[in-house]
Amino acid sequence: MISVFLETIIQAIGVILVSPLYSGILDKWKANVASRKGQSIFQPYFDIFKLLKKETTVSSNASSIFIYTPYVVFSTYIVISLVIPVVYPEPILLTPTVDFLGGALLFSLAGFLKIIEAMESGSNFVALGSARATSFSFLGESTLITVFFAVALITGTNNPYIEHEFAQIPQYYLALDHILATVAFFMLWLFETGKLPVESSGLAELGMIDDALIYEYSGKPLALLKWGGYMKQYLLGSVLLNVFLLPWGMQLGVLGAMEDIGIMFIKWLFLLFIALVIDTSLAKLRLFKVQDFLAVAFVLSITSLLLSVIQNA
Amino acid sequence: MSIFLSIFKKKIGYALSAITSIIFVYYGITIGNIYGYFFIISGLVWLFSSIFSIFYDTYGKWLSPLFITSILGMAIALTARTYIEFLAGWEIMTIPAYAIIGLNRKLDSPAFIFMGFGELSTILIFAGFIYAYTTSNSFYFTALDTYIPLIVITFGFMIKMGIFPFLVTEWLPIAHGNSPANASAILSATMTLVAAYGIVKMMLLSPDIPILGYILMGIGGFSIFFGALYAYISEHVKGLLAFSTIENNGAILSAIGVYMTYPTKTIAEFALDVIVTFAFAHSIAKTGLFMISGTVEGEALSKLKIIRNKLGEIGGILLASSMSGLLPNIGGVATWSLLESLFMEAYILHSTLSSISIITGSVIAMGEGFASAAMIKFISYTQVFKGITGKSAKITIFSIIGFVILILGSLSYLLFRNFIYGVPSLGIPNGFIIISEYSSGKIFGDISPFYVLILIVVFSLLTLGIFGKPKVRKTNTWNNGIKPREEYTAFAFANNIRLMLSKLLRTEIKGDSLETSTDIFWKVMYYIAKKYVSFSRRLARSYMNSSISWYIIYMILAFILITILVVIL
Amino acid sequence: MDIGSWGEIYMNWFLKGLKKGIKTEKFPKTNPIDIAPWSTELNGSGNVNCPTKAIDNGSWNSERCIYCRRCYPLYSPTGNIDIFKVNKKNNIFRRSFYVYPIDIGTCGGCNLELKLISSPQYDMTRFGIFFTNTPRHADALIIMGIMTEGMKEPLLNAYEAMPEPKLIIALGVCAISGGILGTGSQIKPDVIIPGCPPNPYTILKALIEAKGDKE
Amino acid sequence: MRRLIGQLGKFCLYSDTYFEGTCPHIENEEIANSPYGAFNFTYGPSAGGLFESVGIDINTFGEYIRNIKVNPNYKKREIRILDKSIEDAILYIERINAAFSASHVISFLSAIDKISESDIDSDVLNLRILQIEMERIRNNLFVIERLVESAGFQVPLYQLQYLIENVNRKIGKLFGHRYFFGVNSVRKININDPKVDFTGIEREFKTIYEDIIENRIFIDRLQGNGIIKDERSIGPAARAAGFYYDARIEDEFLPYKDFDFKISTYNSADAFGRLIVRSEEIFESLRIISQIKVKSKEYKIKVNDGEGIGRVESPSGDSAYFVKVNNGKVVNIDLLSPSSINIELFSKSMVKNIFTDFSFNWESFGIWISEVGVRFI
Repeated sequence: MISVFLETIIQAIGVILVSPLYSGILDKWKANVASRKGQSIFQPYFDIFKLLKKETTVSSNASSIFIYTPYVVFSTYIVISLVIPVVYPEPILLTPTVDFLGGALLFSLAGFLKIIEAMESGSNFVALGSARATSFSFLGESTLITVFFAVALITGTNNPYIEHEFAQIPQYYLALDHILATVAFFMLWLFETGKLPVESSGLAELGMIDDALIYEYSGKPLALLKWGGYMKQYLLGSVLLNVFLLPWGMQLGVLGAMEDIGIMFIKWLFLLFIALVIDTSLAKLRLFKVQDFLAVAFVLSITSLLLSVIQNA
Repeated sequence: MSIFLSIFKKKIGYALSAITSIIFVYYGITIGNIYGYFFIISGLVWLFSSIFSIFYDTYGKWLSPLFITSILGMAIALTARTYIEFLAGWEIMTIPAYAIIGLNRKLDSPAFIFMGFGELSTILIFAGFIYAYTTSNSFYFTALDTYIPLIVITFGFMIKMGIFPFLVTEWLPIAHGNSPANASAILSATMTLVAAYGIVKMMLLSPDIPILGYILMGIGGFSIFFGALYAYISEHVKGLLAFSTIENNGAILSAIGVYMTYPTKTIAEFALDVIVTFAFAHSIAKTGLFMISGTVEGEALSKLKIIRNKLGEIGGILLASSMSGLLPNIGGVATWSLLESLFMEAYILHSTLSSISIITGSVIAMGEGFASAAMIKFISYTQVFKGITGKSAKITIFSIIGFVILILGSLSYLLFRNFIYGVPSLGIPNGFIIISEYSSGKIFGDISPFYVLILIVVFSLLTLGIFGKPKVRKTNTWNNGIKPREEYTAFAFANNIRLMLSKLLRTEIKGDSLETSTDIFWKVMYYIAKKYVSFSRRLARSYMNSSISWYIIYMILAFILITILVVIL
Repeated sequence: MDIGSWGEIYMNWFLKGLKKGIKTEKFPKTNPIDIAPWSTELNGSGNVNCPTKAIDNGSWNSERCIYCRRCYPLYSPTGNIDIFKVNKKNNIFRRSFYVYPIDIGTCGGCNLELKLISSPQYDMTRFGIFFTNTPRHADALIIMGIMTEGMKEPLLNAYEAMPEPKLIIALGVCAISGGILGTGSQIKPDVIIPGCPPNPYTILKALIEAKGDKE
Repeated sequence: MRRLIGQLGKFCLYSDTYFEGTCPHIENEEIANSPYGAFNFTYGPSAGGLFESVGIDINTFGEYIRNIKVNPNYKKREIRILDKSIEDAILYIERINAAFSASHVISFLSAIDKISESDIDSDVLNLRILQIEMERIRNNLFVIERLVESAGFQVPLYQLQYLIENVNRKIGKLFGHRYFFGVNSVRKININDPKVDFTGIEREFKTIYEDIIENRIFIDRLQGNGIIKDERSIGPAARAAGFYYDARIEDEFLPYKDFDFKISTYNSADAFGRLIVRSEEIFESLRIISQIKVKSKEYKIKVNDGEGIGRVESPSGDSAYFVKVNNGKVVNIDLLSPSSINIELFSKSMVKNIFTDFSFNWESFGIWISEVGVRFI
């Protein structure tokens, strides 16, 4: 009981504290490839700490919903961090709160809240970005759901931890349906975390999608939203790694849990490297091409679903 | 008798109907079987909408008696023991509805469209009952040994629910769009509910018929997709909600489909609970949303006059999030359980048949995406995004419903009586988890709405405790240094989809307007038939640089083919 | 846009980037490399007729000088870039400093020079300095150009929209004194960076000091 | 072949002459009514995506641009230049737009030269050409950098910034100032360090250029974006549409004919075409520069009274000055800036595109608000 408690703490804290680091590393690498020395890999932390010290200016249109929803969004990501194998490979406390599909719905919840709260600022630029985010959600959310079911249909359970074990079996890992699902999920990850070729955070307002949702925020709420964003990237990325891409090598026990943070770090360097190559090699797609990009991911995931039932029929 | 009273004094009439509704709810609780749930749901809806009407009704003396008569009719239909009682109630429910829509006439068509389809459905239902009578020689609802009546009646009810292929985009939105908000609420929330109730009742009395199940499943799936899509691009404050009703009815229908296919006893039972959960989620949240549409001034989303306040926003957000199928609201539980049941079926069949439920599930997943989008649009442009702050009793009522929806999420355990579970070792005691299993003991997935709610609350408070409140200063919205001349319109908010899905929606940009075709569905079907031969080649060529509609058409096609395949075999 | 051809075409920017290597200079540890003389400190003696009164009885006032070279050869550039003044610094921003530039009537020169501090040679990001596109995220407001009628309201709005604590930086003589063209900004700056336009080296060093780095 | 350039004060300026009176306006179908759902999206004046302060009003259904209005007057500056001596006037002209400073000063000076008795030999004129061409290189690089930045195209973005900074340093080394401030006067052209070589630039830019136009996603953002084929257009916009318009071959005052270079044109008339033309021009300008011997030289201008017009090909098209001098002082001055014409072309070409195309099209014209929002008093 005590050990499971500790493992829970390690996983939750691990997610919250480590997640910004990976964005920092990716930015640093990107800067280096762009022949710059680049910022510190701890820059995300510096930004967050500074923002926590700053005042919050709020548009006169907004109410306290605008100010406090970021806290809810942040905590939603904490909940998710308890239910999917993002650090520790065995179920931990409260893991049964939701299954994989439930997790997907929680991601949608966070996204929904982010958009609604941002809309309260009454800014046209926010509306512009929200409109884009919502227009793509029908492909984004559905792909997330179908991808999660892709593994569920093979393992016969929607329990992410069992799926994680299952993925380690070679003949399953190399099966076509699993590969398709993996590709689909990777494309989705690029979209959900605002990476090229879908999005890149520049200064041009008319190109914003996710950046628009934090456009009106400042101070603590902004810090929480940014941090939440890092957690989202970490959570989705870790699922991608542990259930699809590199399910191996996770350790058990309290000490194991500690090691797992390190093991995850190594896995992440691998994922970040792929992201680096893509982010430094591609340009941003035209807005309406983004849906084609997502549609490909969606069709891939459905194909994987169909394959998984038909080939094992 | 409240009817007659209401003719003279409408407020009293509404008050009485509210009281009777409470009694009806109590009655439903005492029954305690699946039908009981339907009583509770409709009772609650009537209760809320009656109370709302007290503050809302400004439509002269006729609205309230008609409103109450319609409720009476539904009550009769729901409690009917014989076909005749049912039909009587059905008509008593329907006829005042024509009148209401007629009274509030902006165009002549809505009332007649509504009547026309109403009658068509009645005829089908009537025919079904006649056949049932000839086989069982009893006017009472009794077990049947043929499924013909079920099929006929199902389609009869489906018309009432506005389900594809009965002109997915035509009558329900227009009809409801042009009736007063309180009437729209009972029409949209309970009248369609009665229809669902009818199907369920006949289904339980009839022998299994998997083929019909698969067909309903698919039809439901596409109703969800197109209902949600058209809801998103709809500009009519009530029309949007009506479309979303189609979407929800589609969900209920595909749950019914899952039950009819009867993959395993466990899944079937689970599906039955899904139906009820969805009915709850839809009817009550939809009532609240229609009330919101009753609090705003005007009908075109882009040109509304709005009074907003914090309470209203919170209530609205809760309602909207439930309608978008998000936890911890009951809507989330409903969506979760529907998808689980579909994919459990896919897993258990593990054959080409599975592809039906897989495609349906995927289409539903997309539909849910549109549903969120539609709801974000609706709530943004009726409460959150603009408007002047102020107080209003009407706002208070729907925000209460919002909280009801939230609570219902954590009460949804009661709806899944046979699927309650717990993992004490991981900190969740027995009774706090809803599981989905495909045969007893074989757990597929699980969810704990109560824990989701509590955890989010607790962690939010923790976060607040750790990071503390922000130091706030009010300023103008930052709009590049000046005041924007105009606000971002609701029309523009959904315009990406009009442009992205231009093939599917037939978007035409004219000099002084941008139009989308409303009865696209037939066009699309025709389009598919024409294009199918050269389809695969086209798909390959237009893989990355063509419009999205190809992928949707692809899924529709795949689905239809498989359905036909199954029906033939 | 067929996926097949992505590989060979798109890897190469990544590889090019690696091949190019890191071009960032050691500044401010090392001295500036070939810097345009007429954006640095002037030194000399004697009275000249200076169109902006930057040279008044023998002393050179950086806050007015537009480097017109009328005073040459009596006065000539020394190559010293430290001509900025930091009246107020805030070390909350030591590791994270987001600046929002606002143009209230420039000739475009200050805009260009400011942008160039993000170029690989200078790379402001290694000091945690970034540009942002909304005052809500900004720690400093960089004001450039002479005060024009149309930009008064936007300037005040931007100032209002910024959360405390915040710094106001005047970039270029126009914003400081109005230079030769007009009058300076209506908001009192905490940091002034003279020059017409200021050299990227000067700008970068001034920002580093403004955010409270210990040199 | 005569072409209309634009309104210069009270004159309508043509490639080879000018008449008193107003030019025919560039027709741009006005959409007055705002149908249901459409609204005016206000962008600017102060935005991260806009390099200078400019107000942009987009009438839209959402994403789809029905009509667009550019308001350059937020940062409108009043230049107190009248009744100043030529020597002082130059200080103001330099600061109308730093990016095109050389073009402005030199077109102003050539107007002065036309009404003066001056002994200006070809070396001086060549040095003026040198300035304009360096300016062209720097500015075209900058335009391309902005395009690449809009596409979030990290590596080439910073490699271009690196290149721009290098060019700036070379200019600064040669003339003592990175934007040619205080370089030109009525007596001499100030040279700081005559031996600066521009070899290297060409090789470095070539590798970047060849690879960005290989990138399918990137060129997809530019092709078909902002198509404008209008014989009223000028500069790269005109040449990208296949028009052979260039003040360097039309205006005889600067001896471009002594140099071997070609006017680069393209026929797609879209943002991509403008990218190609500007890139090719960089190579041509480098060729011109390589043919120039830098040697500082004094010269003498005796300013007479009278009026004259000077015109040069600035990086974004014709830039012309009308100057009236009375006993050594500027009594009347008018400016025809390339950006004022490009803004009209831009507004026309932006219609029927979507929001995310905006920055690509806007940057491809190389518009500078500072040279439009000026009033001489």
